[in-house]
Amino acid sequence: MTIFEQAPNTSSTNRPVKLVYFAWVRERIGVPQEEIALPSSVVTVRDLLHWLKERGEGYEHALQFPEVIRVALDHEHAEHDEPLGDAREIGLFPPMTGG
Amino acid sequence: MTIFEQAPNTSSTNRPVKLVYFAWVRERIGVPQEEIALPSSVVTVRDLLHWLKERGEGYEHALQFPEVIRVALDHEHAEHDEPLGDAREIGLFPPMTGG
Amino acid sequence: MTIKPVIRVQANDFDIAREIELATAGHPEIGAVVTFSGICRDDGGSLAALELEHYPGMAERAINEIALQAAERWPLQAITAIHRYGRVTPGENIVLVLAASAHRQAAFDGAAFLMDFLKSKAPFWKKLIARDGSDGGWVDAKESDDEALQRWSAAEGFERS
Amino acid sequence: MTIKPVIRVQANDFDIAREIELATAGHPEIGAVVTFSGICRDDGGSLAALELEHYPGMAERAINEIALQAAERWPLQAITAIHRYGRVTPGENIVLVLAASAHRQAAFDGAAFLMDFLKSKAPFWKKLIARDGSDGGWVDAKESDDEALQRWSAAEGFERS
Repeated sequence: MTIFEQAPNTSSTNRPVKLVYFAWVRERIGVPQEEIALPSSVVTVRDLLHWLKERGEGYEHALQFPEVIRVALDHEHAEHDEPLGDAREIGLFPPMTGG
Repeated sequence: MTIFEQAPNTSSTNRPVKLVYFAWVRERIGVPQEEIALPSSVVTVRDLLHWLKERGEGYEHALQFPEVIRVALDHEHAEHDEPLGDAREIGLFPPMTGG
Repeated sequence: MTIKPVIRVQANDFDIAREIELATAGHPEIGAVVTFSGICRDDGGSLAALELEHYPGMAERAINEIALQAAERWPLQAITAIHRYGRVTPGENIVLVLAASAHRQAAFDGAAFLMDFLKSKAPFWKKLIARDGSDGGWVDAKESDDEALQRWSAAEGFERS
Repeated sequence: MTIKPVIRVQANDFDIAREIELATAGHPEIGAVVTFSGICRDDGGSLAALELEHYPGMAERAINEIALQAAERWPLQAITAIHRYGRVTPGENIVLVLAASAHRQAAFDGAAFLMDFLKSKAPFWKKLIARDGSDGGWVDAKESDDEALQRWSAAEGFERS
């Protein structure tokens, strides 16, 4: 689902990225994935989490404690202080419980 | 094979025991097992090893280094300073290499 | 040594005997195979099923990276890791990890390392489905699982042949 | 908990999948099964076979004692140990050890402990049969195998759930 038109702070946007959500992050946000154009003010993973959190109730609920959210840039784990760089797909999810 | 009559130092004997040999101990002694009447001077595992060693060439070859021989009294591992007690079956073998 | 780990993320069950056969075929130098199978517990009868979610694409890639790390660390001739997704009921397999080596300690360590990393570094999540059909919520990550990883960065422990 | 280890000393091969099935049946609390299989290596092509000798009666008893020690030390729901005797050719199984628990670490530790003790405390001996049919002599016990036992009497290491 493309929601370019809903994104706040889009005065100066970067290229769109694909956000993918899993487990309770997905359930709370309410969609499994979306294309979004990030404002240029969003540089790091942490910036993204805080920016997303303001997008509505579901986001607020999912990202209430942003520090617990795990993030993958193009399928690679990323720390919260890492820049998003030119990642095309960004995954957001709770701590993993495989095995 | 019963070899009561061959045993040296049988002036005062205990009850006979069954000796069982494995791996190169068996190959060197030349029989897999034998019944033997131990003299009462043979009290510990170590006594047994040294006494047996004198019984002939095969024994001498098998028990050349008695300290490496492992001994089981009625299927239980025994240290060399342990008394033979009333063990009925005594196993002699090299260090184990299972698994 | 270059080994090619066998990594699969699949809905279906797996056959451990077959995976051992595949992993060891053509490797006459393998003397030790360790397998770990993770099985769905019934939580004292309260659990009807687990719903396993994963991040397609990333899951395979993350497990493959862990497997390659294991292969760098221990002399392993074969590594297999299979993780299921979808609904799994008590008694059913969830995950298989296999490590094969000439010697037992490398096989044990390789398999334990793989499992520890898979538990908290591969993108899988478990939801509980209760006996009455209700959503029992997502399984919380255990701190002990993160702690489990730390031993692999500490002193190596038992490096014997 | 009282568990009854399954101990077998046999000439025939075993079926790992079947042993896992038998060990876990009726135990819905089992979440982790670790198997170790020891396989006959070919020693770079020079080995035709191993001839495995054992002390009948004592072998079963010694393995059973080791298994009971493992069951006292870790919360294990099932333990299986099968050791073959007689002639075994490269690629064939020699030994299987299986430990099952609610949690993975107990299963890993239980299986590793069993193998370490089995290697140097169970009365089995291996003779090498060379490619040309000649007697290649008895395998020497390794000091590293005795050392392997020592870690189990030292501080416990990683006791996590």
